[in-house]
This record gives sequence, C-alpha cells and structure tokens, in this order.
Amino acid sequence: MTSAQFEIQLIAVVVAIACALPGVFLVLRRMAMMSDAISHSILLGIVLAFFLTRDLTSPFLVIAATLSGVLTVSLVELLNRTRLVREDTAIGLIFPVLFSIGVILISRYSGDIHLDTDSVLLGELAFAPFDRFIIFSRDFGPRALYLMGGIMFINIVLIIMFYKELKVATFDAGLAMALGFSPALIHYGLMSMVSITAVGAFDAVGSILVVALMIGPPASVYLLTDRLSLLLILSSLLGAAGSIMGYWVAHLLDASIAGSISSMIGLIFLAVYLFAPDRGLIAIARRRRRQRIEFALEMLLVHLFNHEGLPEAAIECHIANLPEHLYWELQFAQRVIRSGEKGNLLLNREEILFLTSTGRERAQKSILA
Amino acid sequence: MIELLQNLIMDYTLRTVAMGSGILGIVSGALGSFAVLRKQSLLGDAVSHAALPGIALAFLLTGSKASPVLVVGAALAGWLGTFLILSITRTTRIKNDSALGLILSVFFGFGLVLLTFIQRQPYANKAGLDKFLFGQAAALLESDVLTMLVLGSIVLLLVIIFWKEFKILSFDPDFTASLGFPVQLLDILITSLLVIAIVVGLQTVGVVLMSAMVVAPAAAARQWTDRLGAMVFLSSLFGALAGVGGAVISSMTPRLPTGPTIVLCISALVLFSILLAPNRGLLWRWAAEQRNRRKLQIEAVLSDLYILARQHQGTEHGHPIEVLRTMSIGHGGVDRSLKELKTRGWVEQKADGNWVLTACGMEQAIQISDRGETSA
Amino acid sequence: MKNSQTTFAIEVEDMTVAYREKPVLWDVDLLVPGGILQAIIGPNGAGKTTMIKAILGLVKPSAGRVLIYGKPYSQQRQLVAYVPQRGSVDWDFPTNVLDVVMMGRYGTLGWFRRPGKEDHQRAEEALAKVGMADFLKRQISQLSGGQQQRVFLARALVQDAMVYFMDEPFQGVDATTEKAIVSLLKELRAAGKTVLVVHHDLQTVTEYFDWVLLLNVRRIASGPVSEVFTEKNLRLAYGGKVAFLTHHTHQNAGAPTNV
Amino acid sequence: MRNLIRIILIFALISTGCVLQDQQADSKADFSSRKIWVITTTGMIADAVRNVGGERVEVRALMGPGVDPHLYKASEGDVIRMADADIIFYNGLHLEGKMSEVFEQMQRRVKTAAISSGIARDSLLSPPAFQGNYDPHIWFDVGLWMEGVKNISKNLVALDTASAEIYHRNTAAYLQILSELDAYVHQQAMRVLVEKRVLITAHDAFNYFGRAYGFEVRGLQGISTAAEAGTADIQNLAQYIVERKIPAVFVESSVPPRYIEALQAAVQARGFKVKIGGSLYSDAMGSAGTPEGSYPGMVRYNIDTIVNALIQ
Repeated sequence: MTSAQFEIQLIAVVVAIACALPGVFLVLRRMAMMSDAISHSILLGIVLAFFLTRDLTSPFLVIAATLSGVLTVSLVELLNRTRLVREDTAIGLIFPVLFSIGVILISRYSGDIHLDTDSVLLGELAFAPFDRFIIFSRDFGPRALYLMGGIMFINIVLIIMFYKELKVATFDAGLAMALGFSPALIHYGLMSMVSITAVGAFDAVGSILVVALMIGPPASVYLLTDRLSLLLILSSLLGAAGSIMGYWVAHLLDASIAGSISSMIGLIFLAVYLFAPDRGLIAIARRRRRQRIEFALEMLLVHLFNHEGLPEAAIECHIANLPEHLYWELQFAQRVIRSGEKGNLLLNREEILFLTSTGRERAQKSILA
Repeated sequence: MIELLQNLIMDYTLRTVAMGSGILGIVSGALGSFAVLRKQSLLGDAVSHAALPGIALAFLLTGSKASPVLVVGAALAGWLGTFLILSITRTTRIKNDSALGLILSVFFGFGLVLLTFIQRQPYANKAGLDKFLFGQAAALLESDVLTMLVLGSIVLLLVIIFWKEFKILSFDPDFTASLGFPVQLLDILITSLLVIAIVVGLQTVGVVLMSAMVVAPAAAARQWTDRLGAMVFLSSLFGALAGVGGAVISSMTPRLPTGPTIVLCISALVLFSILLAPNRGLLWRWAAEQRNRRKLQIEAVLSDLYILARQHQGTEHGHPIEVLRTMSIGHGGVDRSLKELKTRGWVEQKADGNWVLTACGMEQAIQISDRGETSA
Repeated sequence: MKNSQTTFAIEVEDMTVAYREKPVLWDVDLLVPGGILQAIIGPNGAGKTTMIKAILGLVKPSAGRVLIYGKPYSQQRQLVAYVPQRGSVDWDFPTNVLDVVMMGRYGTLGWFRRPGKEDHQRAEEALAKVGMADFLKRQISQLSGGQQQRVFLARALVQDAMVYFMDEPFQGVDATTEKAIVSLLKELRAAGKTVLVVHHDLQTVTEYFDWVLLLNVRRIASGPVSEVFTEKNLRLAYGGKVAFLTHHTHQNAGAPTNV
Repeated sequence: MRNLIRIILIFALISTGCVLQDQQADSKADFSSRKIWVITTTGMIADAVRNVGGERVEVRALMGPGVDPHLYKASEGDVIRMADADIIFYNGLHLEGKMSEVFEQMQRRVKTAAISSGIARDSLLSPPAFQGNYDPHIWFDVGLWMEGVKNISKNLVALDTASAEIYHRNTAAYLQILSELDAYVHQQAMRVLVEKRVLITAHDAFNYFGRAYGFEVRGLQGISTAAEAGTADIQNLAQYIVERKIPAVFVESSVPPRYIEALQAAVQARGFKVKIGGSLYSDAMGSAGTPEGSYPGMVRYNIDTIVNALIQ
C-alpha cells in the first residue's frame, strides 16, 4: 500500500465519520434529502462569489457555497413554518429555484468560463492526497484530512456537548420546548452543521459520496438499534468500514473510488436489510415460518390431548387424517410432527401419534392459557 | 403583445418549445398533484440520479448513444430505484426521505463505477455519455412534442380512468385495502406513471426543470382549492402557464436559458399563491388576524364603557377618552374603536367630548359580557 | 373449537401476529355473535388495533383464520365496514366531507365506476345520521376532532355492512360526538348489525357495550360484559395498575343502565 | 462517545506518521537505465509527448479516447499512476477544473507542468468581463499548440538532461509536422468563400480555431457545462444562418446532437435548408488506432469535415 492509497482511505474514513454524525439526525428528523438539495443549490453561491472575486480558485467560493447551503436550509424552514406545504415539498420547491438562478447567471454573464459546480467545488477522492497542506515548505499531509478532520472534531464535540438537547429535540420536540430548549435553535444549529459538513466534504470527495455517507450508514443502523448513542457510533463505524471496503473494490476494478464506496454503502444496507437479526427481511420470514410451525405444534398437542385415550383416538391421531381434521396440508403436518418429535413432545408409532409426558404438560398449559 | 402572439403561432422554435413545455406542464402538474399528496415530491430528483447506471448499462450492452436506447435504460433503472424505495419504506421503519436519498446516491455511485469502466474502453463514441440523456427545454424538437403528446394523453387518460381509485389510495390506503382494492398494484401503477413522465421530461427538458415541475405546480394549486379535482386541474393549468410563459420570456432576451426561466415562472406562481390565495394565503391569514384583533379591540372598548356605566349607574354620565385609554392598556386602538362604534350607533359623544353608550350599545355590551361569562 | 352450531358474525381462530421477536398477538380466538356491540379493551400495546388490522388483512398474521358469517373474510368483504383511527390519514388532503363519505361506496361500485346520484343521497343520509348534515361541503381540515370522527363513521355507514370494525372512535372526541356515536352504535345494534370497537375507556365499557374482549397479547377473557368484565380479569389484563378504575366499574356494574 | 474520541486519537497519530513518511518525496530520479513515466490529462497532450519523447518516454493519458474533461471520472488506478509518474503534463487554464489546482499543488511529490504556461497570456482569449479567466481550448489553433509542444520539450529536457539531444531532434521533427499541418488548415480554410467562413456548433469550443483560421465562430451555449441555451438564442442563430445562407452546422462528439437538430429544424422552418455537416472532435480525440486518434489526424479530420460541408 502506497502512502497515497493509505491517505485516501484515511480521508474517506474521516469524511465518513464527519458525515454520519449529522446524518443520523437528518435520518431521524426525516430531512435526509436536505443533503442532496444542498448539493444542487450551492451553484448559486459559487456563481455569486465568482462574480465578486473573478477568481475560480478563490476560497470565498467555498465559503459562499456553505452560505448558500445555510440559505437553502433557512428558506426550507421558512416555507415549512407557513404550514402550507409539507417538508419534502418545501425542499423540492427551494433547491430548483436557487439552482436555476445560478444557471441563468452563468448563461447570461459568464458562459465563456468553465464555471460549474463540478469544475469548481466538487472534489475527487483520488486526487485528495495530492492536495497538500504546506506551511513554510513543510508538508503536513493532505489538506482534506485537516479540513475534514477539523469538521469531524467539531461535530463530535458539538454532539457530545449538546447530546441531551439533541436527543430530546429529535425524539420529542414538545418536551424540548417544555424543558426550555428552543427546538428552532437546535434545528438551525443542526442544519448549519449539515451544511458546513456537506460543503466541506463536497470539496474533498464530491457530492454523491457525501449524500451516500450521510444517509446510508444511519439508515442501515436504524434497522439495528433504537439507541441514539449506538446509532451515532455504529453509523460512524459502518461508514468507515464501507469506505475502506469500497476503496479496495475500486482498487480491484480500477474504478471510481467515490462511486465504489457509494455502491458499497448500498450493499451494506442491502445486507442489513436482508440479514438484520431483528428487522431484516430474512429474520422476519424465518420468524413467520417458525412461529407458524410452533403454533401449529401447539395446536396439534392440544388436539392429541383432547382425544387421548378415547376410542376414536386411533382415527383422530392417525397422521393420514390430520390434514382433514386440522385443515393442514400433509407436507406441512409432517414438518410439524418432525418438530414435535425433535422437541420430545410426541411419538410416532406406526403412523399414530402419542403425546409424551412433556407434550401432555405443554398441551395442558396451552389450554389453561 | 400582438407581435408576441404572432411569434407564438408563427415562429417554429417558440411554438415547439412553448407547446412542449406546456404539455409537460400539464402532465407533470396532474401527476405531481398525486406525488405531492403521497409524499413523493422529491421522486423527480431521485429518479434523475437513479437513471445513471441504466444509461451506462444501456450503452455498454448496445454500444449506442442513440436516445431511445438510453431512455429505455434510464426508465428501467429509474423504475427499479423507485420500486426499491417503495419496498424499503413498506417493509422497514426507514422513512421515505431516507430511502430516496439512499437509493439516489447508491444508484448514482454505481453509475460512476460503470462510467469509469466505460472510460477505459478504447472506442471514442462514448464522449459526453452522461449528458446525452439530459435535454434542454430550448432544444425541444417537433418529434419530442409528438412523443410527449402521445405519452401525456395516455397518462392523463389512465388518471381519468383510475380517478376514484387513485384518489382514495392517496387519502386513505388502509381503508382502500379494506374495501378489497389491490393497494400495492395501484401504488405501483401510479408511481410508474410518474416515473415515465419524469424520464420523458429528463431527456427533453433536463433534471432540474423536471424536479421542479413535479412539485411546484401542485404546491401552488393546493393553495387555491380544497378539492382534488380542482387541484389537479389548476396544477396542470399552472404547469402549462409556466411552461408557455417561460418559453415566451426566454424568447425575448438573448442568453436567458429556457428551462431555468420556466422554473422561476412556476416558483413565482408558488410564491404568489402562498401569499395571496384566499383562505390559506399568508396575507389572507394576516388580514383575518387583523380583523379579529380589531373586533376584540372594539369589544373591549364597549365592555369598558359598560363597566363604567354600571359603576356610575346609568348611561347619561359621559366618560373621557383618557379613562378608556388607561383601561385598555394592552390592546390599544381606542380612538379608532370609538369611531367605529359611533358609526354603528352603539356609542355617542356628548357635547363635552365625553363618551357614553347608547341603548343599542348597552344591549350589545350585555350580550358580549354574557358570552364571556358562559365561555368562562 | 370447531363444529359450532350457530353461525357467528365474526369468528377468529388462533390469530397470531408478530412484528418482531415478541408476538403482538398470540393465539387469540374470538367469537362474536350477530347483533351485538363488542368492545376490545386492554392496556397500551396489548394488540387491540393489530387485532382489527389482522382480521381485515391489513397486517399479515403469522397464523390465524377469520370467518365472517361462516365464510372466509375474502369472500365476505362486502359485509364489512372499517373505521380506521382518525390520526391515520392526512386531514389536509384536498377534499370535502361529502367526498370522504362517498368513498365508503367505492367498494360496492367496484372498478372505474364513479359514484352517482344514489350514492350521493346515501352519503347525505349517513351524514344526517351522525349530525353532520350541515357540513356537506366543508373542507375536512376545518373539522374538529369529533367532527372528523363522525365523518369517518358516516363513511362506514354508507358501506351498508353487516359487521363494523371501529378503531378507537371515542379517542379525543367532544361530549356531543361521544353521545352521537353511542346512539349510532345502538341504532346499528337495533338493525341487527354487529360492531367491534377498540375502546380504551374502562369506565364506559359496561354502559356502551354488550360483550367485551379483554386482550393483552393473549386473550384474557371474552364474553358478555356482565360475566367477563370482572375485577379479576381486569387485573389479569392490566396488571396492578387498575386499582381506582375497578372501583368505578363496580359501581357501574351495579347500575348498568345509568347514563 | 469515548470510543469515538479514541478513534480520533488513533487517526491523529497515524496522520502524523504519514507526514514523516512523505518527507523523502523529491529525490532526483536516475533515468539512464529506464524510460520516463509520463502521465497526461488529455489525449492531445499525450500525442505531443509521445512525439517529443519518442523512445525515451512511456506515456499514458488519464482521459482516453472519447473521454473529455467533463466526463472524466478518476479511477483508483489513476492515483497510483499519478503518484508513480515522473512528470505530469496538463492543459491548465482550468480545463481540468479542480484537477488543475491539484496539479499545481502536486509539485512536491511529482513534477507537473501546464502546457498552457508556456504560452504568452496576451495570445490567449479571455472574456472582457472576466479578465484573467482564459478559454482553455488552445489545441484548436495549431500555431498556439506548437508553443505548448515547445513547453513539453523544455520540461522533458529539464527532467532528463542526458537525453536532451533526442528531445531537441524529436521536437524539431514534430514541430515540422505541425507547421505543415497549420499550413494545410490555412490552405483548406482558404477554399471556403470568406462570407461562408462561419463555424456553428453547440458549445463554444472553437474560438481559437476561428481566430487562427479566419472563421467566425458561433455556439449555442457557452463553455460552462452548467450554462443552458434560451429560446431566443436558437431563434437568433437560426435567423443568422438564414441571413448569411450558411450551408452547414456541426455537431460535436461530446454534446448531444439534439441541440443542433433543434437549430436545424428552426432554420428549416424559416424556409432555408442547413445540413448537419458532420461530427467534430472537440474536447477528446477519436478512437486509438484510427487517424482521428492522433492530434494531427483529428485536426485534419475537423478541417476537412468543415471545409467539405461549407464549400458545397
């Protein structure tokens, strides 16, 4: 592994953590699409800053992009306050306007210049290690690592400092108000954090990876746990793991690193979606099946118990007759019987079923309950 | 003005662009109404990103950059993405917005991987592939307008045929299911219609205009009416107005891009609606608040006079305006209230400038104070 | 369990629903004879709403069978009306009272057909029955909670069903609405209909209902109120938390007709 | 929470580690026994370096055939290729967008050189409103491009002085080819009537070409990929084509043909027939192995296509 490769992974991990932290709140507050909206509306900030500075490489462009992110957030919130449109609609109304103004300004006044979000702001992870942080001709490592490391650090500190407030405001805005925290203040604080993190990360790794890292890991972890602290920690870890795995997949395929990490985040989500121990699709399906058999077994035990020792038992308890009496398919009945035999609850003697003593106990308990 | 109209009919480019954007506005306005009510406002944005891997795969498989090939690829990928969004929200606790963002970024990311793969192929005809699907409103062709007309008519026809079903599905899915309608199928049908409209829009007018056209006409229309039918109609009308209006405005000034101009037009309509629509509009609400406040102020002055009258046993004794002013600290507007009450004939001003209740005013004041007591 | 002589309005066998590892409903049987008002009560999280949704097929049960008047529910949909919880829909939806009520006719209309004059008339009648005749054209967002509930009831009425499932119709409604609902329930009973109501107010159970199902994941007890609504059963369902409530129920049990 | 803090501390330690590790980046390499490993951004630059360096260089373009700077997405392998390169040549003038900034920054690790840096600023085009921001499509003016080639040669010589003579010889030969090419383009251009020397495309990439060879250049939209055309732009351009009776307009390999098709339809509606004269290579060259896959071949193809369409 060359030092460039190592640095890319390090930057990806730092970005993943910096994004996952505010991302958890975006997902919990149903504002996830805000990250994508910001990625569009920053164009306006970039264009305006360029008109002022006339320099495509000016750092003011990044600052203006951040400000237009904050502007997007504020306008969406303002529109929400009217209660005339819903949150997602408000987002869908605001970002096209800001973006369109940007496009009109470019087309009218600066069409002859390579001015667009891609060439000005959006970074590329592959080049991040070559953009060094140099003071007095001493090389301190990639600039992005410092920028995103700083943002990550600030995010962590802020979340630790305001953990209680954030938790209350996210899960119960009414209670937050009653306790004297201003939900609006927390909302704006959080959204500024999202905006700064997003634009900083756009600069380092490009827009699509930022959206993936903000939403993917928290959404995945949300299928695993309810606890906010765990959500934050696991999302960071999952984002970091996805980044490293995605990087090596990109290495194998010689493909786009950001694209590969985003795809990996998608695969991780898919894995969690399918295999999550509690909420995963497979767990749900298996639970259903198991419960069906468990339940059917209980029914069978009661059935056997009711006819135990009576003259018709030979007929009622004959395997061939179960489908008719219990509305079961023969195959299903056989599976239920096997499960009963395994649990030592019943015995199969020449196609006629008998309860064991534990089976009798279970049946009695079922009847009483 | 006449020249403009003449232009609209006679000039090929303006006519094509205006008709195309107008039809697009009608179709996306109608479908957008359902999208907004069903919390799928941002589907346009999501589908336009999710289409990328479809475009890339279509190119990899056929080696062709022809737009029908790319459209099919884009539509399939967009539809698959949308279907995944629906099933994630249906089967997990993950909310719509997160599912949208997740699918959007993952699909687009996968598209990037495919693009880097395509990039290494030695042939040259891949240039500009990722831009090839995305149209610009100003470059609409007559054949596009025809496609949009046909597809748009089919979509609108289906909306009319399934009107009742779409309506009840959007309002109360559980109840719809309890009536025996196949809710999932209906859900897939209406969402597929939306995806088709979005993909057609993408390749003719571009991403951002399409995202806006799904949300904005419906959001504006919602402010003016409380009926779904009227909302869909108005939304289509607003969409068409913005489409034609944007095309016309952009034909009057050079270097004014058509798509973004249409976005600004429809956004202006939204702003106008949010401020001025009767009943719901902000100005309307503000005026109602003002009226309410005035009414309370007037009633306060009336009951103050009533209290004074009771203290001084009778209506003959006049009360200077200063007394009333000190009594009504906190609501103010005493002078205006007295003037209003005088025109109603409930109070009168004596020769010494002091104020008293008339008999009629007395009656009103008693009523108000009764009301106050029962409600308390 | 099987071979019951009389046909019950609702027959639920072995209803089991699990959202996660823990079942929400476990092996619940329920027999409801025709023409009675039956309440489902139980503490929060007891699975009351799930029970109704599972019967109507809105949640997928792990096991269980539902018969409506002796036949599987899928064949008897036309006999069933459903009143969901008020909070389950967006009341800012652009539609008015009459429209919502007419949605109750959509099931009978089937595909593609639009509601006609007759449906219109029935909707008006149903609205009159719940005391909302003056609100035909009112936008639904301008209704109070109680009025919203009455609109939902009217929608169920026009379904012209035999069996009604109501999810918390008394939740957060005003006194007028509560009275209107109660008299409506009695009217339905008098017309031979069966009503299954998810209810949360223990104090009014004896007053409003004939039968009751006490539920807490498992079935605690089910049957006529006078037999089943006992302190012992309530303790089983609610744990020790019903001390002061049982006091009231005793009083009420002594005077069941008091209004 | 404590875990997170621990993680940060670990990262902080590791990153100081890589600061130390990177100190030995710019030791002078010895090329006596091996070829120079050159990375370029566009194919045009790669073509020039191959000709100048000859046997002494191993060249790889990040943007292969048909990949223009707008489409280009870096892949993981590009990182290693760039880190291992002895020298990287790029266009500059913001053609590569943010990558240009990276290349400027990279000097410490790998030698980088902007082709455009050797060209006098006053011979570059710059929009009057935004002085100092230049049009980057310099390769369309062969004369200007020759300055760029000289710049490549200078950089290679500086890097590998031992082989200076080879570079000088190769450069002279290549410049000879280019000046013949320049003459050819001039000569071809002369065949078109002066009033018909108008080049109309979808995006404004051909300004240097127009200036050098006496063509008036009109585009539907500017250079910026974020810019969009308006209805009036299409109308005005169509009107212009009708008035000047321009026989052909051109599509570019990297821009959707529908923009030009819309223009063609607008002209047709005005009662004049303009044909689509063919597809020009703008930001990327043709497939490897074909004539258009080399810089002179591409320029030849472009001018032939233009002239054949306009000459009638």
